Amino acid sequence: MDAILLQLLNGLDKGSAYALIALGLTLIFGTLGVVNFAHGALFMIGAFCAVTLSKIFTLSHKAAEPSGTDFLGNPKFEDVLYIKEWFGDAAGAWLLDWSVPLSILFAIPIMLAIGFIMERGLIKHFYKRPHADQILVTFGLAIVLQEVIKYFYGANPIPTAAPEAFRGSFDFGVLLGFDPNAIIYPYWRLIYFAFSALIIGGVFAFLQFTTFGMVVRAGMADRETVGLLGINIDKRFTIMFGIAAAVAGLAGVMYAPINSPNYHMGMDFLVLSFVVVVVGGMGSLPGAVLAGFLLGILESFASMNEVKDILPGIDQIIIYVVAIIILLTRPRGLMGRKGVMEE
Amino acid sequence: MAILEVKNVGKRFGGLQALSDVNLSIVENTVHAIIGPNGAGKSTLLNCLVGKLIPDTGSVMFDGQSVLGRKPYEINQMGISRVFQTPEIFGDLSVQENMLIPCFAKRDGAFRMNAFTSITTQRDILDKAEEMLVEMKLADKRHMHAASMSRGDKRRLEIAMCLSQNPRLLLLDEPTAGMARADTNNTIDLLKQIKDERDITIAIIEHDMHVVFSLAERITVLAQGTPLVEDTPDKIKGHPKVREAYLGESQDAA
Amino acid sequence: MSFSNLTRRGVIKTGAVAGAGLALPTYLSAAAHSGFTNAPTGDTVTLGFNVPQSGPYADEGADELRAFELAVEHLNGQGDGGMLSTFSSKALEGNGIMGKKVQFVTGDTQTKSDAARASAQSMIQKDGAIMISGGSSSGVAVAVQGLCQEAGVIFMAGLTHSNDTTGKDKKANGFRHFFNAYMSAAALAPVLKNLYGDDRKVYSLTADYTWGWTQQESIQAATEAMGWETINDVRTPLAATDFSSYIAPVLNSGADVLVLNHYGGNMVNSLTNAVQFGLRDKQVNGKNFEIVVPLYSELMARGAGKNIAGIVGSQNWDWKLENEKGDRYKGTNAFVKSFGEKYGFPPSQAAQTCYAQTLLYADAVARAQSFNPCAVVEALEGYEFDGLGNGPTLYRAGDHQCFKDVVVVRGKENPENEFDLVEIVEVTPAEQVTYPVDHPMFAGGELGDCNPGA
Amino acid sequence: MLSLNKKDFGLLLVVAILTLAAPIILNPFPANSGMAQFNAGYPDLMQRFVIFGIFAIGFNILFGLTGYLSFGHAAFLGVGSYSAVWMMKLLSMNVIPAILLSVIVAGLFSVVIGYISLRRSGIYFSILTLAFAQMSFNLAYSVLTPITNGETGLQISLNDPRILDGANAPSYPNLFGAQMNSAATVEFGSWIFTFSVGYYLCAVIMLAAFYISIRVFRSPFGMMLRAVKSNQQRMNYTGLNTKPYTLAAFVISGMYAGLAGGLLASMDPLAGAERMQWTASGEVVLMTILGGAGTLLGPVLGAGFIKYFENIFSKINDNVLHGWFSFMPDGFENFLVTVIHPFVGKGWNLTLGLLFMLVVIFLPGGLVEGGQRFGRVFRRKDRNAGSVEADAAKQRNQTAAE
Repeated sequence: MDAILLQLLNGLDKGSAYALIALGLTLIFGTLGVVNFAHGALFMIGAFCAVTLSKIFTLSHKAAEPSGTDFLGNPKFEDVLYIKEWFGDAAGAWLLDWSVPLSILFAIPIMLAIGFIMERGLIKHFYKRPHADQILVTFGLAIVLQEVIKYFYGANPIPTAAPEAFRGSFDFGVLLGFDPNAIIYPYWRLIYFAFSALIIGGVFAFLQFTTFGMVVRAGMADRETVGLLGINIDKRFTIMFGIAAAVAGLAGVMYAPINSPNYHMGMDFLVLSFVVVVVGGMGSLPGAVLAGFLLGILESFASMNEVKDILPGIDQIIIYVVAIIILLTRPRGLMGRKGVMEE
Repeated sequence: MAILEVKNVGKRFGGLQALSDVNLSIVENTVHAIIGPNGAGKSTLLNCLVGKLIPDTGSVMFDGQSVLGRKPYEINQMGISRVFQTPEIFGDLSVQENMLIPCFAKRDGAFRMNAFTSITTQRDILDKAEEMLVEMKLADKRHMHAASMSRGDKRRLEIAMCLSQNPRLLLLDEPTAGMARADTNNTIDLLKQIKDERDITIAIIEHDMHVVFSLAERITVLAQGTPLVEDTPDKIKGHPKVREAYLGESQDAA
Repeated sequence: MSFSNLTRRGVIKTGAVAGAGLALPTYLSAAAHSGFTNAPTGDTVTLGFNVPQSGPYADEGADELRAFELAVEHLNGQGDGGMLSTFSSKALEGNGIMGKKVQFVTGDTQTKSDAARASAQSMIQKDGAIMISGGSSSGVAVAVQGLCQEAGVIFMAGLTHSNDTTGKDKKANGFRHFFNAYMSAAALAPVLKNLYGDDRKVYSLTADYTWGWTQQESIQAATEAMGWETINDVRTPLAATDFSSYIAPVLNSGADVLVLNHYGGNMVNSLTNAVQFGLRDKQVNGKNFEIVVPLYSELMARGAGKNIAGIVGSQNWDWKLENEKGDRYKGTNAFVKSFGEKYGFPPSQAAQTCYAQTLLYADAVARAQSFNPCAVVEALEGYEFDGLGNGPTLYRAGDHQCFKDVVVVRGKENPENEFDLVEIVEVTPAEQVTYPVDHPMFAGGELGDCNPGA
Repeated sequence: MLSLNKKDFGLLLVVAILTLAAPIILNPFPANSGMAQFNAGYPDLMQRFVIFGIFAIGFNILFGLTGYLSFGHAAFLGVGSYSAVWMMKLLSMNVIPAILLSVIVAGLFSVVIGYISLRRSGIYFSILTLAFAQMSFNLAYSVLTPITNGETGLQISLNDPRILDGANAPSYPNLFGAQMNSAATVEFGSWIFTFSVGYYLCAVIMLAAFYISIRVFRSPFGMMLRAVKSNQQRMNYTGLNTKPYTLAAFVISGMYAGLAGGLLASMDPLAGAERMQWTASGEVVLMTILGGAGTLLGPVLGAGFIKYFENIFSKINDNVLHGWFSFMPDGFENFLVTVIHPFVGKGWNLTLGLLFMLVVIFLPGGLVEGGQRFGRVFRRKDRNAGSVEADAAKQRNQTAAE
């Protein structure tokens, strides 16, 4: 029982990451009709925003340290952090510790800007091109983006820790009357879950309750009609692309402490997020969220020993098996609209 | 003799009874129009005839064989061709290729793995297609990209494609919808010519009364999913029930 | 215009030639008459360094490449000579190999066996490389080793840790300096017993592919031999990035040690996840919960950051070895010095193994006075040497595996910089990690005969 | 000739000449010159050119004609390779049974996967194929290791049974005794050309595959496939059953992939699971689109383009760069090396990505369209004599404009 609860919790957490990544992807697809293979790269860039900020915080200059020598026997120098010099030891240390949450503020303008530039500079020329061309050009862009990151940051994962206050894990089991340690879950992952819920809720509220959102939703349903009404839908679409990029970026920022970011993490998530979006139904926001959670939970259950004993290797393929079953029983995914991307 | 016999057909979509108790019989070598106000069930009925929908009740017999449960392509192979409201042609292919495809379908059936025969060796098909292109005055456009033709030409091409298969029953779904007057008249003339020159039965769903009364030999009026009355055009024109249900408003509107 | 060898090496003859038994592929070479593939003709000799340059191991590949370049420099008599001065054999004189200047070509394995073989093929067929070295995974090593065997060139494996490389997939033309999973386990077991006692319950997560399995098998055998109990072993998909669903049940399983048979990105992520779950802060069965990562790599430790603090694992070599464990490991400081002065930071174990392999190859050629692969094989088989940083080492004839001391390390609590993340706990002597050639974990393959190619 | 019209026969002839003369054409630089770095005329790479050419030609029959974008064709390539290696392990080192089996097994797999996946269209179809391929990859890498040898890949070994081979049979893949890796080297001044058995076997098979693809393109069947892409509704109401057409196209392209996989294994007896990964499937998509989907020649060009980058650009390291520019003043040399450095060697992916983008942005019809534009500059007058290739490229643009 506790094992099941634990995996359910874990699945919700995994699912929230999937849902968050898929949300941006389906947003771009639903509004602009563009299949964005560079979405994973945006997620990766988000994570590297967190890395960059912590690098900025650790900028330092060398000060001679007479006491020791370095590995070559030369006089030793110590790194002195500017941040500690400027803000004092305590405040500097605090800033350093909190660099990941602070990166959110840092990442939003960057991701919005990247989104705007991408849309205006590239994507907008591809609205009327076949999906295959969109896939190819955004895939090329994804490669370029990740290679640029690799050039500056290397291929190795870069550890990016969560604030000290959020390390360790919370014992749910005790709350529910189980033995201690039966159901524990890391604080940061709980925060990720809450953060995802917040962002997903925010995006929904934005689309549901603002005029802007209404126009965009109308544009999603029927772009031409909205255009005929004399509404400048293009401008709104640019903003939507920026928002989607920001959502992907924030998902990346918050993900950085969970797994050390590396330059190809975007590709790792790309296939998965596409499966999530398609299982949810192309262009459907609730579908993407639902599918994200569904796949997250099923993946968690599939990794249980009890399940693997019966079906060896099931955790390797569960996502794909579920995708196949859903697509065969529900032609357009869980909540897809008819006629979208069926040609 | 009736070529198409529709008996007691009913179709329900959720809470909406789209068709109920439809009886219709189309006599061979006539032009039969089905008219009715919006939402009368015309398109639903048409879709039941070509296999896109399967009626909940009743039967549809074509030339003594039931069409129910058959796929659209099987029904086409039985001899029913359909012309769509907006012309459905192969936009990416040339006009000539558009003509060749139905000819192949007629000769080779629903599927044939003839992957190693060159089209250029298929003289019978090429001749047949050429003949149709000439007949339908599309010969000079033969190398044109079909999608880049005018709407009238697309319609003409679509009808030509259907006719090349020598169907016994041609179903037309509002063939002049959205057309300019001149194009509409051209289409009427074309259909008249077809009717005169061929042994063919034509069933036409139409909104435009001008088209209906220019062509039809018999008219069925559909209202709220059920046939109101069936008669010759002259009788329909004067029929009080029809006027009440349909024509009065429509003619005013027109 | 000259047509050379056209009839000699033509198609018709091949069938008859092949009757000799082993494959006798006829690779192009300017001097086929010398009797082996890519025999160097001019005043240069070309070596092929095939390392991952794209993909997750690109940084490790870059470090290997640095070491190769350094080795080539030293062979050609440039720089400070590095380990040449400490190497027990004095056959190398700093004038290239047998007087031929050493050149090299590089390629990208992408850590995919296909791409690695394509890259190695181009080195052999196009650039005339006579030896291939490098690589950062066992899949690639085994694939390229097989290719070199067929092509008739020597393969000096880079970083490959699976038992299979010198076990069931061993090849006469292939040599491995790096240690393997069995040796890791044998070296770790006594140290773990000292550190954590002889009554422990192990839960292991194992990367679900060949290397992971051999690693797990080795560790399980070694720890059970000293009294530990393995209560569960869970296979994790290679593609997994988030290990939370595998880590979550660990604490409640009754285990008090978690063994992570992962490497590379898998290792970084699973360890990060395990520490996130707070496993290291927990007490189980009245003991501190411990995590063990059998195969350590400096680069991966860097990726895991602070999470490696206190985690025990094994290494083939560490740059602090000579300073901390003394003269036995001479060569280490010489290498660190020339590497550090050239690149500004200390070398990784991958760099050291690649450097050593290049020197060992060159030395074998010099001793054999021939580039013929069979002569090189003969020179390396059963060769005992010292002064390359690992202490006295034997290249065993039976399986072409090096036997030397294994370093057991632990993540530092407060590392000074990103190159000094681990401390040396102990060095397990070679005798303790030596196994018979026919050990069941290595059974199944045959070394075969050396293949000189053309 | 060969039941082809003049234009197609001409194309086939040109391709045949280029393919057969490839060992010379691809080695334009003397072996000892600095530019020799760009020579691609060595057996392994040439084999890859034509083998991936076959893969892409087959993929184009599905994607270029029917528009069904499969993201799982690498699975058939992998299955083909595994079958071929198993055949060589169990039966004989002769490549004929290996290649035959790889085509058959890939065909069977594609029947099953195609039958299921073709129940959906558009991106739903793509994801279904992707799911099957990823499942194959994941399983081949892990639980199916007894069959696939997992991480290390399936290789031949000395103690394989090989029941058809006698004691003296060659222990390397061969065609009735002619080993795939045997080669003749011809020196012509400082140029060195290598003619290998393996390459010529692949080249001949590629020409056959290319010829078949022309026939398919020009057949009623090929026209039906293009009709499927254009308008399925009209197909159905014209009495044509689209399912068997698309399934046939899927299976044909799957068999082409299997053939390519079998050839890969025959040239180099190893079958690794990575061959089935989604990136490998993506690669053939890129090849096809990059070259020009729906054109005859495009996929082959695309395959060559990508493989050239992968194998040639990745090998250019700083040493090589310094070698090129050594005649320049030191400062300038270093500057040039610094500028070029990020784009070659370990940065070859970056260059490839940039080129993808440039081609897609400026040449929507792929390299074939680029070639035509180039050609048009030289013969303005001849504008109407558009080849089939031009038509396909044009059609793509027009569809795009709608």
